[in-house]
Amino acid sequence: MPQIRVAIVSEPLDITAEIERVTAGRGDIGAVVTFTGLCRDEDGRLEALELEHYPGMAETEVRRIAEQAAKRWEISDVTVLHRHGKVKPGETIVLVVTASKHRHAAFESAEFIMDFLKTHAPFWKKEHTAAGAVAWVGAKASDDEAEERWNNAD
Amino acid sequence: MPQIRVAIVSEPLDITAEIERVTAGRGDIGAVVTFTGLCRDEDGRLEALELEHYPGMAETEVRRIAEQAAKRWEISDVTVLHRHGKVKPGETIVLVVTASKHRHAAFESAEFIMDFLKTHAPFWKKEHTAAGAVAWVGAKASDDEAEERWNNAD
Amino acid sequence: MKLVYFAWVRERIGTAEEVVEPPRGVDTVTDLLGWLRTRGEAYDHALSEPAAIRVALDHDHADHDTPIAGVREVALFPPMTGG
Amino acid sequence: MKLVYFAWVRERIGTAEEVVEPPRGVDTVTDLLGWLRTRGEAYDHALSEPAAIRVALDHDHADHDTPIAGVREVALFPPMTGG
Repeated sequence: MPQIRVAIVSEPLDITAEIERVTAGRGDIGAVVTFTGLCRDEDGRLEALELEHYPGMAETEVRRIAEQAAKRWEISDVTVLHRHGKVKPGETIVLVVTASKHRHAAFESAEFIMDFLKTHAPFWKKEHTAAGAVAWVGAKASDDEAEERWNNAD
Repeated sequence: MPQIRVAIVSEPLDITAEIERVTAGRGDIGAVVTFTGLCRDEDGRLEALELEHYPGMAETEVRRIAEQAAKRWEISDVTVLHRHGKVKPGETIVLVVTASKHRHAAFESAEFIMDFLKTHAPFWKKEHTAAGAVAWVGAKASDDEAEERWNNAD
Repeated sequence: MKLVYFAWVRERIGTAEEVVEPPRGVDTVTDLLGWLRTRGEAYDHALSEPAAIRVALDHDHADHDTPIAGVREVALFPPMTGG
Repeated sequence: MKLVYFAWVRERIGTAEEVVEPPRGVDTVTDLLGWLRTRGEAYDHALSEPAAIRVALDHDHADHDTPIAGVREVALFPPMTGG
């Protein structure tokens, strides 16, 4: 059974600690893939992102996505951490870590998790610009297409 | 122009330092993917891997692969570090870090680099088992197929 | 039945959550959205493009034609932008 | 012309590198492999399955039908297993 760790947190994420937690003392892991999603400054315009989430559902839904990945690929460990609240440019919004004997399982499961997080995890981003403007970020059609790929593949 | 960092080293790799080097003080990176290839213990049988390399060619070839990835995807930074010499179970053999505005570019370029490293980088693994046996690791047909994908795609 | 709203749906309606008793005949999510729009201008504005509204029933994503009988918590929100 | 050998090709031939002057008529990698096999049992054993031997000419991967005229360093090795 794969280890699954999911958390929705308001503090900055520690990628090193997460990788160490996954690999420490294990001799059966050949491949670890990490994905770090960072807050961009949009050419200096952005002051912060505010991440609203659905507290009752966010963790459940993220765990469901991680479990789907664990069923579909031979992975021994999967970690998904997602920030909520205010995030500054350069800070991490989401961290996915997958570990497997085989590199393709680690790569594909991490990409699958990210594609489904974008379209299924109940989070909404609001931009606060340096000029004081505030606006909700719109969903991207490209994210729906990215998710759709996994429904057609194998 | 993307930043490219390539090194063939005999010391353990520091993944944290590499990620920090890529992201520190940058507001234009939205996605960082890391791949860590670890030495497995093969159910406790393995004592160490010995990595032979072709000193004149290894760095050139790894750089060439990184440059191909940088041409094919919109990535702002790519790092490829590869160990040589003796590696113990649990230690890192190879580390790939790609950074981009977009997650799919970061994922695909990292996977491309790993697939080409496996088939093109002049390194050879020798297993030293706990029982004292020594044997060269054979190349896998699945690695050739993994590389072949990229020649057919887009 | 508890209703919870997020992001601009919440802002336009002007509340984060409320408890409602939809009348008879409000069987599906589509029915619920239609009924809510009759409750005032803020609701009508927030839900004026039903296709843009995503729904979760008791923390599970659901289509608009799903029945709502027995559901305790209905969440209405725009397409998600996490990750 | 410098020849360098790696992994089990090196072990079977018994040396890591050497300088050779192939005779006339040795034009391609295939010719070179054939000529090397005539130089003794160790070479013949190491190169007995030419299809299993990979080649780099001056640090560039090359096919067996590539001409070797003007090449300074020829590397012979088994399929790579790095990464």
